[in-house]
Amino acid sequence: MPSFVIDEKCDGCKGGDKTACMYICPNDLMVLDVDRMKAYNAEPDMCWECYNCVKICPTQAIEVRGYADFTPLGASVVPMRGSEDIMWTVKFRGGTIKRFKFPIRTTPEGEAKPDGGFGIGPGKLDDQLLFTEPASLKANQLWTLGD
Amino acid sequence: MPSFVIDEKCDGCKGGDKTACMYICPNDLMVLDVDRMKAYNAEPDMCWECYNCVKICPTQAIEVRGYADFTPLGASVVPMRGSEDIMWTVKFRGGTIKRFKFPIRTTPEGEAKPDGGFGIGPGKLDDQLLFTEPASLKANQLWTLGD
Amino acid sequence: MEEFKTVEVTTDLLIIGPGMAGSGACVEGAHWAKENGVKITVVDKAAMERSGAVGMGLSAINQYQGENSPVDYLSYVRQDLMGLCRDDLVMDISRHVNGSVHMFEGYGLPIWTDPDGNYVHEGRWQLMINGESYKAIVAEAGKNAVGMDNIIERVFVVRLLLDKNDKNKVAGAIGFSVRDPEIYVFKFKACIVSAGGAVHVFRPRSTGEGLGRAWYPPWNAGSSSYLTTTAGAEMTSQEVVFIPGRFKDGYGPVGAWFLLFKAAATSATGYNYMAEGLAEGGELHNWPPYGEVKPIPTCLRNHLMMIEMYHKGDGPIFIHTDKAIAKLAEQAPDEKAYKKELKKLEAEAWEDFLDMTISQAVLWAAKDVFPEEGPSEIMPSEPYFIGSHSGASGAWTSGPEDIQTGESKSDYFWGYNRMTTVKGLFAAGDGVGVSSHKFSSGSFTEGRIAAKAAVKYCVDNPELPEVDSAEVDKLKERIVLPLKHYEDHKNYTTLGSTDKKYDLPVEEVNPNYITPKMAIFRLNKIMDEYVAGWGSQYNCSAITLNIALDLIKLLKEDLNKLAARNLHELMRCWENVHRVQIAEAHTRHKLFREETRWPGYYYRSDFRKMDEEKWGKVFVNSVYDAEKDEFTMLTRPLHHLVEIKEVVGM
Amino acid sequence: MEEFKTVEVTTDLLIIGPGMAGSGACVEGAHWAKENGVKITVVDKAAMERSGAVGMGLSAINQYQGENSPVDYLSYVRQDLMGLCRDDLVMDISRHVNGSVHMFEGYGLPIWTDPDGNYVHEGRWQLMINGESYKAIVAEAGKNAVGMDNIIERVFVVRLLLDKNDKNKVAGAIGFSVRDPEIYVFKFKACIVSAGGAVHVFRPRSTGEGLGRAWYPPWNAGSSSYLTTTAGAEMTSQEVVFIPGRFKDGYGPVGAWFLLFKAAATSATGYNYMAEGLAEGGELHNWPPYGEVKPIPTCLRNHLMMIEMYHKGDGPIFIHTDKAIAKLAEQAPDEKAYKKELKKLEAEAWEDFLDMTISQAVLWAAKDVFPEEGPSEIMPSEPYFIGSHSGASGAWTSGPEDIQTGESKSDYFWGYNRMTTVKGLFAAGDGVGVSSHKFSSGSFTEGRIAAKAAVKYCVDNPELPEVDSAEVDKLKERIVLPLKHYEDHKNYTTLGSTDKKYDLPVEEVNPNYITPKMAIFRLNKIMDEYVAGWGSQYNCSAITLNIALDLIKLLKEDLNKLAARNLHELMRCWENVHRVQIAEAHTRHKLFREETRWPGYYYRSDFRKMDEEKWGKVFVNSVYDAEKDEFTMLTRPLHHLVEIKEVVGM
Ligand SMILES: Cc1cc2c(cc1C)N(S(=O)(=O)O)[C@@H]1C(=O)NC(=O)N=C1N2C[C@H](O)[C@H](O)[C@H](O)COP(=O)(O)OP(=O)(O)OC[C@H]1O[C@@H](n2cnc3c(N)ncnc32)[C@H](O)[C@@H]1O
Ligand SMILES: Cc1cc2c(cc1C)N(S(=O)(=O)O)[C@@H]1C(=O)NC(=O)N=C1N2C[C@H](O)[C@H](O)[C@H](O)COP(=O)(O)OP(=O)(O)OC[C@H]1O[C@@H](n2cnc3c(N)ncnc32)[C@H](O)[C@@H]1O
Ligand SMILES: Nc1ncnc2c1ncn2[C@@H]1O[C@H](COP(=O)(O)O)[C@@H](O)[C@H]1O
Ligand SMILES: Nc1ncnc2c1ncn2[C@@H]1O[C@H](COP(=O)(O)O)[C@@H](O)[C@H]1O
Ligand SMILES: Nc1ncnc2c1ncn2[C@@H]1O[C@H](COP(=O)(O)O)[C@@H](O)[C@H]1O
Ligand code: SF4
Ligand code: SF4
Ligand code: SF4
Ligand code: SF4
Ligand code: NA
Repeated sequence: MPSFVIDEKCDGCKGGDKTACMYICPNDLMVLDVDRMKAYNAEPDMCWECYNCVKICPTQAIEVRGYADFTPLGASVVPMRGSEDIMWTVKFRGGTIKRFKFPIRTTPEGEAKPDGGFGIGPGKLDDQLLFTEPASLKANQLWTLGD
Repeated sequence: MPSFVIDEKCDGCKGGDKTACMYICPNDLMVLDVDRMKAYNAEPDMCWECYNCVKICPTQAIEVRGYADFTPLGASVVPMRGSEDIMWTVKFRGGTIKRFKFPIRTTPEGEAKPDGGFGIGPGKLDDQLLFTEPASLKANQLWTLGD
Repeated sequence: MEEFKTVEVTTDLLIIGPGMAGSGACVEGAHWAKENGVKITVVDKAAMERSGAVGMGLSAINQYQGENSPVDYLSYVRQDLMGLCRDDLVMDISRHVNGSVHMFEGYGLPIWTDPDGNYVHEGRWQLMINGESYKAIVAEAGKNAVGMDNIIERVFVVRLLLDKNDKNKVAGAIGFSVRDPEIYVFKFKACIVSAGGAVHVFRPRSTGEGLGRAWYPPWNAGSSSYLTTTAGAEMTSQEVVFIPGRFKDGYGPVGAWFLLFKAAATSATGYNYMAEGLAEGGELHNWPPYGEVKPIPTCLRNHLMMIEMYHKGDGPIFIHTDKAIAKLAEQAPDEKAYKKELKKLEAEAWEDFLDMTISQAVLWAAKDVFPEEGPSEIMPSEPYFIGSHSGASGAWTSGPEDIQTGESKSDYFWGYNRMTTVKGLFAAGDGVGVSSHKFSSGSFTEGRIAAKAAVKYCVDNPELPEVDSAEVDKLKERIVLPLKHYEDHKNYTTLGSTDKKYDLPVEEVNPNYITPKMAIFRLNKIMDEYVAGWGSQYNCSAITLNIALDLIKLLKEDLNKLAARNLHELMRCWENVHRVQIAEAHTRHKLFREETRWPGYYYRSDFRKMDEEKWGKVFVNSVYDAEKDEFTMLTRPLHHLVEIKEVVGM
Repeated sequence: MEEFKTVEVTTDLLIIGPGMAGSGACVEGAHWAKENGVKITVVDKAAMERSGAVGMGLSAINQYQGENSPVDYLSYVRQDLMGLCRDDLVMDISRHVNGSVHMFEGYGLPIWTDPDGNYVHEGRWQLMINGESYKAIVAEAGKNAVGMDNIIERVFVVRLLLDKNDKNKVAGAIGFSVRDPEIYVFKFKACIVSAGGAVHVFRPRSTGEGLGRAWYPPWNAGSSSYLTTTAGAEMTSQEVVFIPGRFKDGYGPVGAWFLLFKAAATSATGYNYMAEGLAEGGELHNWPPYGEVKPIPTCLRNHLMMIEMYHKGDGPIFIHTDKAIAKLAEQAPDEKAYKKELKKLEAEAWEDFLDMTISQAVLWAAKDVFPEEGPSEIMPSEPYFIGSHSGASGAWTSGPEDIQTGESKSDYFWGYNRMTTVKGLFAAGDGVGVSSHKFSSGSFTEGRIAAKAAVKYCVDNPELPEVDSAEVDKLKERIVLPLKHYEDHKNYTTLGSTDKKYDLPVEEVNPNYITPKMAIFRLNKIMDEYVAGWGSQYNCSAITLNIALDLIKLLKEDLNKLAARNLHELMRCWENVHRVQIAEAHTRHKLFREETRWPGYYYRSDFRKMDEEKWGKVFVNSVYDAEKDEFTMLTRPLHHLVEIKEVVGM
């Protein structure tokens, strides 16, 4: 199912004013219990198992247990996301373990240039060219009706 | 939906060791919050809307609001159960009010005699006659194959 | 986890589940017990006053013979079940049932009478009652018979115990209190299992707060079937569920509307599918001989609805309450009488719901529905297990000695009426299979029959069997496992570790356990999707049933990881264990019977027709070996004790 | 209830929803804005880094033209939508999309390449990517373009505001923070609505904890449609939902399996329904011309599945992953290469899910499924609204000026590309109708197109419109009503009156209000049962649709009684208001179009066939009058800008 927080591992993001899991969850599910400085998933049945909270947690305190209303117990799928790759450990119910590693990006974090490296083209506000075109098209010109 | 308890009206059955609503609910849903001496329905989605808690509550503290996942808001069906009759007040969403009164029993509470007034018949442990038969059948004898 | 104390109860005869059948067992059993020095104890998971299916009340007594003969009743039941019922059991109840109904009247139940003092019939077999207090009144008679000292309430019976020296003999039962940390160990000579049928095995149509609103009450969780099955008793017809057509969403009953008010139902565009189905060349003639005469069997009434809804796409089905009322009122001689009659009919219509399905009245009020002004929708429900109504699942029991032929006797009679194939283990009501259409009054009657026979058994077998104490110790531990499992693991995740003001059933996420609520969802989804629930339009095949069995196997393993946060949830855990058992049995029965006999209850899409040749003369039975967790499937022959010349229906 | 503070934000161009389209709008808009002294502000209900449909990642870019011409792409889209798409919009995206994809690569997105350095195609139009961070990377470019100072996260936009002096011109937007008690009032010249599609309008197949697991993410609640509709913009094709066939329960995508791995799907007993459907005399020939050539339109692929499941009862549908993998690996020259290939294929198979539907990987692991060893089930999902994929719902917008014929121009062009019929109100991605199959890359591209046009609009219309402050005050009050309503009434019942340690979303029973969770269940049930959800096998008719409209009317009244216990639930309340609006529009569109054009998406059981004559050349559009709460239905003509000689499909 949904994500859950391992009590022992969560440090409430050290009391910063916004925790990583609350920051990232696209569905606003993670809540910090400020008395205990522990996070929890406050609405598990609206969890998409997108793993964003899992991937971002600095203490690896979040895991996912497949939706209990149709997923048998006992398996786990755990990511470890670095700056270039992600490594997945898939533990099957029956005990089999598989690992997979995939690249995630080819540029350093934060460095995506809006023009994608194609620079600014000759377009005008009145014409049909987008600002990186035609370079970004890797074509000489933009198609139009009749071409 | 399910039954709910009106805060102002519930007196926790005056602190008796078992409340009327807890006693009667066939699905064991009603719970007493002993700090506040107020009852509540702890598992509304397993409520059958059988109205037993509603009928038994000495302070008329319990009502039912039709299951919100498919019942439009605004109507109510409220019983008042006496020793012989029950009076129902049906309030429609649109405001119409209807009242219905039906008998509930013809004997005083507690006085149902197991033999139903038919006395003990001639049956033996070995035969097919039940203990009030044949009198309770209002027939002379019990049917058997070939009759 | 709190320490559990053990309460030992030694008795002669234990009545498990004092609903309608159990109350009948109390009334009848107490008499013979007293005469024969036998001690009776009663145990109920709830408060007997309002426990069981009749807890809300009922607006009709569905089985009353009146002047009809048991053969007439048999003609009706056999037809309704597409040929498959036990003639001995059906006629046995039929011959006694008038007496029970007359006793109800004596207890104080108001039965409608006409100006001449005759009972008002809903249909040929049904009587109209003011039934708000039906269960309370009948339970009162039962309580007065056995005495409150012998009645234990709020104890959930988990399992039966077998004789240490004879594994085919019952010796006890084990359960727990849902109020205090107490395990109950019952020791006895005989017991009657009358713990009702099962609901929430299949996915209900609602999803939110309304999950508890099924036609059948959420508190009957298949305990009759579980208790007898796991004791090794042979079970019958676990494939024959009941699917009532009901007023949509509220599950309001239709009996009074069809029989008393004579309402017609049509498809959305007005096709009178029942009349047309019966007419020459109509669909019902594809199901001979059962479909060809009135009353249309319950499953075939559903089948006709389903054709309109699923094949023709002409849903929803409307029941024309407005026209029915208008037609009845029209018969009034003048305007004043007409108005009076209209008022009376309106009150009767509302009482029908207020007496037994108040939710439907709430829904009418909430949608500003006035039955005299327009039609309502009806809908087939999800499948239920209720052997006492128009389903047939339950234990395979001995019948009465006198209602047998030479042939039937060796198959249907083994000494004690309503005893299962396990010695000392009796069943009644929803607990007994293939003796359907007993309803509330017949169930009460069957409880009486069983109780008399059980007392005789106690007299014949005076020695108290020995329960296996090692087995008891193992079960004690197993029973509280969900509480322990929760305590052991709850601190692993953040949510379970915090005391909450209210011990609310909020779903927790913990990889170490499954909550009872999630377990029931898991079961419901499997059954709905692969075992012919409404979500698959009641279709299944060998392929889907086998997938279901695979998934049920995984679920059963995971039931060992159920978690309970309190005694209430412990009950929910065990209810679900009970449900899963009947779910598996049901799936295996459906798989075994390679035909479609009850269209409208379920369709085998790989065997779309009734196969009279191969399956028309046999019951599908099963025996479960609890130690090996294995089912053995078998068939038992159908014997006709009388020849039916004409169906006497409605 | 806490006091709410008002935050006023004045800008020139507001981008509402920086998902794929919104990120494209940021990248493109920032350039033209800077050049023209226009200020851009961005608002997101979540954190832009992972917001929207691509938040989990994707494993493919589904629109890349490569060397193909826009006419080729049009041939594919027109066919897939059973004839009905806007040629101008489709070809407009198509001509720009390569550039966007190349920019993604520049941002750092790993696109698979073969040993020669060429992109690895999944199918003709699709590229394989390592897409775990797809959204994060694209969002980063967007953020870098507009600057974090101009991006407001965790503000849910509730509604647009119109110009006080011109009700056909947008002037602002209002929303609230889900973190602090703040109402946001935006004032601007133009906005781009790119707030995604809608899920949980229809009942999902799961019931418990898994409710959030739909193919489409639970956080996209129909805001695009709501915002444009309630501003008075003309909407198109709200009847054309998207129903993806997906791996059962986990909703794992099938694209890579069908196109890259070339897996076959069959019915339970092995019938290859796609091949047979295409073969001479097959079912697909009942849907000419669209069904007759490859690629089989998405709805017709569903339709063929549904025939097997619902009509033949030969479900479930299996996708033969094992055979597909074996066949590919077999091509290896030797044993060693075979093993290596097998390992590679296995990793690719898992990555497909791990990149975008991790739940399906979890489910495989939990059921010990190894795709190389056996088949898996696939299933049609519940209906979604996603104009960017294979559905077509969205706003009716102006197209580009240059891709028009003389005839089309008067109907499809009004000055600013992707501007709706309301001045200053632009849309993109899922927000725009009948320009389907743009997917992630096309949505980004469309965001760029819209942003450039919107900046031009700001330049051409330099005066800031005036919002109606009375209207703003009214809306401020209305927005927080659910919190107030809760506070006003919570003490009436016992549960709401107690402070709980955790402010958990436990369902309360209170007759004065409805929680957002119950509201969504109520909507889901209506839509499923009457508007052709999976529970009614995707069937509806005028009768059922009209019942739905009656029930939606009651629901809309009850939305005034929504209760929120905190800001998070306040968002849930408004999401549901958004969902109900699209639900009603959808129902009205279905009712209006009296034919079955997209079998497999939905069936009008009262009009079972496609009606080319009457409906083959028109879009169904609607305009909503928010003041009167009234819809006006209309049609708009289909213009073909080019003649398609051959469908260039896959
Ligand atoms: C639910 C329902 C049922 C009916 C109807 C409408 C509705 C909405 N209709 S209409 O369809 O036509 O509308 C009927 C009607 O009008 N007339 C009629 O005669 N019968 C109707 N039924 C059928 C009868 O109710 C039914 O035939 C009988 O009740 C069957 O009697 P019985 O077999 O005894 O079951 P029970 O439910 O009454 O009692 C069960 C008992 O077991 C207890 N129990 C269960 N599990 C236990 C456990 N593990 N441990 C301990 N105790 C444990 C229960 O608490 C209860 O005491
Ligand atoms: C869910 C999903 C989608 C896809 C796929 C698999 C899955 C599992 N597949 S496969 O099918 O083939 O498997 C794809 C694939 O592999 N390749 C591909 O190119 N596209 C796929 N899609 C489709 C694309 O994702 C889709 O076309 C685009 O994302 C559409 O872009 P856009 O129209 O911009 O929507 P968005 O969801 O990205 O962004 C919405 C934004 O709006 C915000 N928002 C929403 N409401 C708001 C409100 N009221 N106030 C403020 N903000 C508010 C959101 O936070 C977000 O920022
Ligand atoms: N995802 C959520 N689910 C349930 N409650 C939430 C959620 N997010 C925030 N809350 C609650 O909303 C209230 C205000 O939240 P905040 O202002 O974010 O601290 C607090 O009581 C939180 O517990
Ligand atoms: N249309 C019908 N035809 C014959 N019997 C019916 C019909 N509807 C209900 N009954 C019978 O009426 C009683 C109550 O029905 P129900 O309300 O469906 O449980 C049962 O005995 C049913 O078999
Ligand atoms: N069987 C198929 N035939 C043709 N195209 C398909 C097929 N399955 C998926 N696609 C396409 O592959 C892409 C991803 O599909 P999906 O995973 O279904 O969203 C989309 O462009 C689909 O239209
Ligand atoms: S991100 Fe991890 S450490 Fe931080 S609050 Fe969430 S669970 Fe705790
Ligand atoms: S898995 Fe995704 S949806 Fe679920 S709590 Fe984490 S971030 Fe939110
Ligand atoms: S019966 Fe009534 S007064 Fe007694 S505890 Fe329950 S709600 Fe309160
Ligand atoms: S209405 Fe019935 S089921 Fe619901 S709480 Fe009251 S007694 Fe229990
Ligand atoms: Na990938």
